[in-house]
Amino acid sequence: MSYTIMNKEKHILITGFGGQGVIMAGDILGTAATLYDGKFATMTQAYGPEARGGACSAQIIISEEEVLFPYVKEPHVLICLSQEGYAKNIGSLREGGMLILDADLIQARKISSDIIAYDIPATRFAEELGNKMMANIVTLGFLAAVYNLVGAEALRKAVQTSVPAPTREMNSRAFERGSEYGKATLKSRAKQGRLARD
Amino acid sequence: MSYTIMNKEKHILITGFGGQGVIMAGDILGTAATLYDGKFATMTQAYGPEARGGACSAQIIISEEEVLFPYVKEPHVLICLSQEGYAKNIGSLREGGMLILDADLIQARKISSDIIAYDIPATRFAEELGNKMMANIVTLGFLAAVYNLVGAEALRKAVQTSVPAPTREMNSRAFERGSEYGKATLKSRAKQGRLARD
Amino acid sequence: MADKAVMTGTYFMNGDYACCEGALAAGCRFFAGYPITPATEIAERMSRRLPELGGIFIQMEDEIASMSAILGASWGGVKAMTSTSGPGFSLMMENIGLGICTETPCVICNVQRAGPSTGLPTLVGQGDMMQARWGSHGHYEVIALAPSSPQEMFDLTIRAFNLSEQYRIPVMIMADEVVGHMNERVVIPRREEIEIVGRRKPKVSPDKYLPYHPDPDGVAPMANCGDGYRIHITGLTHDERGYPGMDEKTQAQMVNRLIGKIVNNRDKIIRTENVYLDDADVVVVAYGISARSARQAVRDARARGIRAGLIKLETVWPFPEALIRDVAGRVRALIMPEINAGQMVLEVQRCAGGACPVHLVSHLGGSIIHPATILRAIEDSIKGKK
Amino acid sequence: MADKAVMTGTYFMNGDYACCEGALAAGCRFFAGYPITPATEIAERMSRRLPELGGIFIQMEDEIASMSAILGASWGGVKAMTSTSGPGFSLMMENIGLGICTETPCVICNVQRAGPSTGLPTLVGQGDMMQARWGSHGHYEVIALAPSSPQEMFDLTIRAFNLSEQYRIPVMIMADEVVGHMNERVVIPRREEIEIVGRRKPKVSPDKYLPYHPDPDGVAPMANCGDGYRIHITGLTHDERGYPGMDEKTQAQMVNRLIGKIVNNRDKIIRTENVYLDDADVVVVAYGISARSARQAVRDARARGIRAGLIKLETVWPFPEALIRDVAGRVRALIMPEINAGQMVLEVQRCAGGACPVHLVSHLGGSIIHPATILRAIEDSIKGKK
Amino acid sequence: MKYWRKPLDLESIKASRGKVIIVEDRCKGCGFCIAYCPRDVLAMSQVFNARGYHTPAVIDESKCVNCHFCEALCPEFAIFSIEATEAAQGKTARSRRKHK
Amino acid sequence: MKYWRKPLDLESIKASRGKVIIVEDRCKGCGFCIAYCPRDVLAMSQVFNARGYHTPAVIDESKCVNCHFCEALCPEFAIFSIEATEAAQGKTARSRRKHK
Amino acid sequence: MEGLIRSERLPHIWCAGCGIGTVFGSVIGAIQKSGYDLNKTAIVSGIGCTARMAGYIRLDSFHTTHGRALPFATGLKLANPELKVIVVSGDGDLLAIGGNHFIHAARRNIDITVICVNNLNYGMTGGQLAPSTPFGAKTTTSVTGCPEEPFNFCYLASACGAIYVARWTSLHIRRLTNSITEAMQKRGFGFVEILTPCPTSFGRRNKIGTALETLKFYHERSVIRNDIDPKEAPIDFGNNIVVGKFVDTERPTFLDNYQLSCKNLIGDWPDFEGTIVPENQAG
Amino acid sequence: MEGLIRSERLPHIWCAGCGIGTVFGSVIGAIQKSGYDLNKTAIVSGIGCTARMAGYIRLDSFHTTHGRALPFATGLKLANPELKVIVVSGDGDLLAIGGNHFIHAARRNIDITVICVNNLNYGMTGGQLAPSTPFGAKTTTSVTGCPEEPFNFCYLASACGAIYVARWTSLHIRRLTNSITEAMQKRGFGFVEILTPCPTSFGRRNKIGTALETLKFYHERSVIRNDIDPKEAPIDFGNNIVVGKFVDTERPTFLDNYQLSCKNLIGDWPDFEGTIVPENQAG
Ligand SMILES: Cc1ncc(C[n+]2csc(CCOP(=O)(O)OP(=O)(O)O)c2C)c(N)n1
Ligand SMILES: Cc1ncc(C[n+]2csc(CCOP(=O)(O)OP(=O)(O)O)c2C)c(N)n1
Ligand code: SF4
Ligand code: SF4
Ligand code: SF4
Ligand code: SF4
Ligand code: SF4
Ligand code: SF4
Ligand SMILES: [Mg+2]
Ligand SMILES: [Mg+2]
Repeated sequence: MSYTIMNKEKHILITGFGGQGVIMAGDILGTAATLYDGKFATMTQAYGPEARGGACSAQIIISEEEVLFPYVKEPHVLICLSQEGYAKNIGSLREGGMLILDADLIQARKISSDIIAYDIPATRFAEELGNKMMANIVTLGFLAAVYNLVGAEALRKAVQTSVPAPTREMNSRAFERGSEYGKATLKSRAKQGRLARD
Repeated sequence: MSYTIMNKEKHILITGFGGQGVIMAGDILGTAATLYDGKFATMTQAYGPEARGGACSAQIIISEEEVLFPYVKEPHVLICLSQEGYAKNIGSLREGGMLILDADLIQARKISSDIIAYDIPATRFAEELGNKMMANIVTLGFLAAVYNLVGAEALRKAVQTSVPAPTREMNSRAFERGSEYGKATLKSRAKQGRLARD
Repeated sequence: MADKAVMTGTYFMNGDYACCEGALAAGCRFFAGYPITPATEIAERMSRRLPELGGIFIQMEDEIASMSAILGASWGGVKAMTSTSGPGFSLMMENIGLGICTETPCVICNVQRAGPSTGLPTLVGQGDMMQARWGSHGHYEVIALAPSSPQEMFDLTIRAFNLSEQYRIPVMIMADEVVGHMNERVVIPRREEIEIVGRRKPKVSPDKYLPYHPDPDGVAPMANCGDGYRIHITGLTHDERGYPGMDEKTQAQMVNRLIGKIVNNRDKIIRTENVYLDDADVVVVAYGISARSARQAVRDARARGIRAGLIKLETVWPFPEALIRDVAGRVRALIMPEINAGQMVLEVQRCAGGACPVHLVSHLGGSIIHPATILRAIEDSIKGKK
Repeated sequence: MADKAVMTGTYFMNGDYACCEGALAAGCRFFAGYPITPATEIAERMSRRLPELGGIFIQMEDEIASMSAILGASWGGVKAMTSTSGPGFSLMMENIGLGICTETPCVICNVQRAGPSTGLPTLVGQGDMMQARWGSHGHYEVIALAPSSPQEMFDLTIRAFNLSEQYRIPVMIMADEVVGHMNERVVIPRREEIEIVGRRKPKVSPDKYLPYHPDPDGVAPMANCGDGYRIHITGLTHDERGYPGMDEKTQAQMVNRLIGKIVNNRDKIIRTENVYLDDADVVVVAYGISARSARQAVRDARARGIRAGLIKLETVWPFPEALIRDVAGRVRALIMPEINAGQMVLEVQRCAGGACPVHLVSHLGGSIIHPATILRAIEDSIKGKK
Repeated sequence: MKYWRKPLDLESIKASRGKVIIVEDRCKGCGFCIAYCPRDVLAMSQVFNARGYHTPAVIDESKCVNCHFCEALCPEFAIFSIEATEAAQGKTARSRRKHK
Repeated sequence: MKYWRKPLDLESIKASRGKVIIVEDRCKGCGFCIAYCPRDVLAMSQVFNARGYHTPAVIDESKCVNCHFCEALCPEFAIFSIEATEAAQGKTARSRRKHK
Repeated sequence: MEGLIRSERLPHIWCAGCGIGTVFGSVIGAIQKSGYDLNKTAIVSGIGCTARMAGYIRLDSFHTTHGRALPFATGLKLANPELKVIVVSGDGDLLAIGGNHFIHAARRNIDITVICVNNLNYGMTGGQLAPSTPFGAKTTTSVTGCPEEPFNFCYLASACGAIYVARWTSLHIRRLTNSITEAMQKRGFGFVEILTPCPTSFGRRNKIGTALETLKFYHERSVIRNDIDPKEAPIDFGNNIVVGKFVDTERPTFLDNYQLSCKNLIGDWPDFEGTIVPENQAG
Repeated sequence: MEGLIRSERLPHIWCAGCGIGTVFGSVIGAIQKSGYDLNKTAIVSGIGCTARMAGYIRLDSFHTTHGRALPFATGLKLANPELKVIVVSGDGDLLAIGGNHFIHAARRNIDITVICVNNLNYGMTGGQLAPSTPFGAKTTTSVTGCPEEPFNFCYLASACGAIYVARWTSLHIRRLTNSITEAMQKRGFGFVEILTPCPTSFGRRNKIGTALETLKFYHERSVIRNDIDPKEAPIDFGNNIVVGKFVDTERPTFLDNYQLSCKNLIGDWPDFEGTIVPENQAG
């Protein structure tokens, strides 16, 4: 299709299984952009009949202008929390796009060199912090560190207002853990140049 | 309405209460015409929400040709078994038409002289013969005697095939009772000329 | 009677009863229904007739259950029918959709009364014509027929069963109170004279069978439950195996086929009676009980020297688009009488595409349209009054 | 929040939730419903929000009961709503008819998924558009609105309540899965900025009150149950007193008024957004989620030098006949994208009356139409390819 | 035969004197009042009313104890009993329409 | 804690020796098999399968009495037990996919 | 009484000898006796001969769709709890097409008084079998005898949680009026069933005969058994027609509990402190 | 067992720890055990997580509309009485939207085996309250606790005339399989209810917790009480979860009686010869 994405739009696709908080991550991103960063955003979701464990995805578009067509076909950023989501969507990532994946859950193929690929053991970190379900927040923290999509502060706020009150503290730790790992990764990347996984 | 009834059609309207066998009378007339007299006939019914005792009517059209519009608006023959049916329909009877009513049930107004009016105590006769519900059959017997609409034999046959087997005998008597009364009426009319009731 | 199923002979019979006899002659051996005026007589007669033929009559707890039950019975391998009127028809809509989606042959006779809601339960209406087309959610095609006499109640019920087996679809008979309750001559032919379409059974073995793999005409052979094919049937979007496929591709394939099997066979499904079309200046398009008044009006118009014609729709859905388009280009006006505020006339207008004016003769329910009213519309349209 | 009913502020909220907030801001204090994807979130949020406002939430045993319950609640004097998707919408049809016939204000939000039957429960469709118009038996008119964003879910829900009170009719919000599940900016204004239409109460004493005697605009003032007016309300054909009248005259009066109060107030009910119509060569007519793709396509076309325009239907029923007729006479083509096999496009065709070609851009369900597909149709129509 | 006519609610019958009023045009001749009157006050007449039903007639009003049972049982609101006063005692039941 | 692990259908357990087969990719890590094995044959492993679930591992197959209870309870058809033959005894459970 | 009747609508549609008229009188009597504000008393019905009662009573009255009186009434009552809501329904209306609403409204204990005229068939449509039709009885859809066992409505009501359950025939006119009054005066789902003759649609197809004969038959076979488990009180025409007040109890209504839940006062579930049987028998 | 599974469709959609998978295994086991011709055995379901079972079993199987499994199955069975028909249904499917069909099918004694997975909520739509949700339990439509009392399904089934009624938890796996087999082997309306964990939609909102914790809880509180009146066997989580086989009886099926009626052999109604109580108490 010869159709081009509006100039000022950033397209993000987060994929995983139902229950991993994929939709929530999308929601938080959109909230951060809309409420705390003065941008326009849409978030649409795709899921199947399964309540848990089925493939699902959140598609987020962040823009300086009103977003009309809300689907993400060729994301700028692809975040994968499942093998299936990875396999199905890696081909759609646009040239020069960014891939973030949980390497404990995904065996990646050789990744083309014009892609910026990051890997973060988000689920493991989350499990260590007390709840596997916070892998999404870890990932957002990581994203905030490695990609300037919405301000880190906006994201932090959005996390705090989106998660249930009693879990704010825990989620905040998860976010920072991801963020730190992101910063560390950036540093080591700066030394090594781009990563091409095998 | 400037519409005229098809030349070869005879329109009959039977009115009464639900439960008096009005529809059945219409059915028998139509059966006689269709099956035993080689004519075309339609019978439509009108009734209200009441299972019993509500106004109801049977509209029969008998013709040499296919009948298209099945409603009877201006009958050639009006048979009334209830006051309400009489009051509502007497005005529609066409000039020169025939009125048959059960005078035990109906108080008739002055009847215009261009109408042939008959009165038969059908319900009383039927009651005497064992069942008030046979007033319809008595009336049909009467009709057969006073008006050459369908052959009396065809009507007799239709009565026999239409009533429940165990009641055939009884209904046959009712029919003949009506028929005799009709013949007798005709005879006395022949003497007296037309009847104008007061 | 020698043949208990086909009551060969001539009768003075009402339309509801004639519908039953048509169904039985067509091979219907299962009826599930719920009483409702003016369709009750169908259920009542079926309750007496089916036991004589070894068939099943069951009065269900409501119309939803009735509709579900005939779908089940059809998969059980038996030709099945239900009957109802407006309120019950509304309740059946969800499961009519299931029948369409799972391609289950069956017949629904809707004896229309005047609505909306409870309306005039004992009086005539033709207000459910668009509901027949659009009453269930989602997009699909339907087949609906409209009888205008007890004889047609007999004939079209047979045709309904045949079409339903031929195209694997619930077929609707859009009758009305007058046709249902009117007594008239009904001739039931001999069994040999009646064309019956049987179920198209699979010709392959169970391991090769794909329940929704169509023959060239778009219709798939159907294995009954108990035939050993171990089918899976679902109202979810499904592929040729009958398995759910939760994606737009499977959806497109399924819906395209459901629509295509009707649209592509339109010419075989649509039947109209065309009277005096050759030289007509004005054509009345009519269906059901209103077609009788229309025919009378056309005769009367001809008698008055007006070149009127008639298209009587026997099949109301799919709609005879091409015919109407063609005729619209040749006449001065099209006229449609309906006992509603204008339903099928919208289709006539659409298909006419502005080629000629289209006039509605409307009655809102309670009685049928007088031929004189239609005649007046014919006259007016010629005078260009309207 | 100071004002618990009107949650003034800016949110990143999905359409289902925005619909709830619209309802509450409009004064809805009763919700009866039954869960179904993708409308479940409406019921869920209502179950949390209504108790905060002293309102009632009840999950009924099915959609039929839900629809009946909101009718009862409305007569109880409370603004009431239900929500559902296709299968439940089908089940509601009989009692939507009762609501129309008894002129009961209430709101039904149908978040459309792809059908027919169970179809694709979690994926988008626009296949119930004609069902909204024709899904119940008998003839009547409806009001239906189609939101294309969470913000419109909020705004149009308020409008739906207002129209339902204004015209005493169940109003349908024809949303869809994408609009319902999509998160986007939603701005909830201050209470004073929201226009609310209240119930028109009788001004006469009970002995003079005729429940169905209309004001000049065709709508009758409505006494609630318990107000002392001792009303009788029935789905039977009824006269101005509300009493059954089993004859064609009462039927004509009632149905004419039911239809007339909508048709005669059409101009007040219908809202469309008309973009670039002045100089347009080709106009896209679109509604709901498809209108977003349409708007994008029109922008893209303009960018390529094509004089494209857009009619975005906010009100889908009654249909803007006059506007379409007018525009059809001025353009080279009309184009309609729909996530169905062509429903509203039939109305566009009918109203265009042959004045220009009308092209359908169809998707059968499961995802929304890409702007590029519409753009191509625009280009083709200008090239006269189609 | 007498047995089943024993009224079901005998206990509530007060021993006063009653006067019976029959609204003939409402009556559908079901005979409930006649059969269940504890005092055999009523009997079926031979007249038809306007709707073709035979209606009950008071055969011995002096026996009426104004128990209202006929009234409560009548499905048509066509029969009432009232306390008989000296004055009312003489009059015949109201509301009877003449038929031949 | 031990108490509630008592299997509900102890009576049907035959005292034979079993071999446990786990179809890892089907497993969703509910832990039923582990908790309700009457012989503590199984324990939760730390590996994730392709769908992100931890799966059970056989910790002491010699204790397995081939009672099939794990098999009957598994909602995923992911675990089976078979009669252990001399030959089979030595092998490890089949169907385990390698993950890092 | 006449003041509560829309007498401009008389004669009513019910047949000669139909028991509905008698029950209607009883309902009106009970409403008067109950002492509720008549402007706050509402009648809701579905469709059927019985359902037509709503059209003859001078109260706020709603004649809805077949089977749906209860959910409509539920909405009405919950929207305006000040109202006293009475549902009048035929056996088919209430328990054939409407059966699901019946069991759920009873379970929820919606504060509604339900009066069911059980005439053993569908009167309005001319006498088809109903879920009350006795095994073997003849109807227009069971000409050789009904092949289904009927429900015992009172048992069903009580199994679903009705707080007041009684059965009478239309001959038990004063007891019936008392029962309806009692049911109205309680808070919660009350159910009163009345066996009535339907001479037109049912009686004439069965040996039970005319209305008068039917009443006689009911009279002969009725036995009053108050307070027995309605399970033990089937309508056994071959033996006894057990009538009486079977259930008269209390429990919170839906609205009571809803209001608790609004205030977050429902309490915890599950209650881990509950008593369990000493010896664990599960095994 | 694997032969009866459409393994090309695995993995199934059920969540980790969901009890439906366990029950599915049990159903398959029972079908095998029952010895019926597999080509003449059919499964019918409505819509819901439980209803998806129909899609995984290699038999003639029908996944119909929400709530309508029973009427569909009724048509199927009556059209071809050779078939053994099993209905698998969730608590909402069977007894919320489908409640009316349930009570009527039981009353008619349609020869169908009904298996109800009771997971105390609507699993498929994400955990709303159901007619089985315990009073006070939290669901997405009762966040502060369910204000409705649940049905006792077994009591309802038995009150409506089911000839076989049993309840187990998904932990009673062998007893459950036996019960399903027994129910299948009987003629008439058999009902087996299974309490299962729904960790995703129900468990995580309530203290009952994960699937494993739920099973533990069920295990602790289950008591087996065969043959007691199911009225006395509510699921009382605060005390005992009574399980067992409650009803096992016989009566003619709808089809038996229908066939009698076809031959006009139903007999007369009413039976004027019946015994009436010596002393007429009606008065
Ligand atoms: C949806 C629907 N189905 C069927 C009908 C037809 N109908 C009207 S009343 C009735 C049954 C009446 O029986 P019952 O409820 O027992 O009341 P009765 O007339 O015996 O008092 C039926 C089937 C209808 N109005 N609506
Ligand atoms: C007519 C209709 N209404 C609602 C739905 C949505 N729906 C699908 S499954 C379901 C409930 C499932 O609950 P249950 O029957 O208990 O099955 P479970 O998923 O818990 O096994 C609902 C409400 C539907 N598919 N159709
Ligand atoms: S009031 Fe009526 S029932 Fe009582 S004694 Fe007088 S006439 Fe008889
Ligand atoms: S009870 Fe009423 S209707 Fe019956 S006979 Fe007596 S007065 Fe007439
Ligand atoms: S078969 Fe399974 S449950 Fe039984 S002992 Fe072996 S591992 Fe444990
Ligand atoms: S029971 Fe099955 S799914 Fe659960 S942990 Fe064991 S093998 Fe895995
Ligand atoms: S049909 Fe039966 S229930 Fe209806 S009014 Fe007549 S007697 Fe009464
Ligand atoms: S949502 Fe509940 S019932 Fe459905 S599959 Fe998941 S655990 Fe099972
Ligand atoms: Mg009844
Ligand atoms: Mg459930």
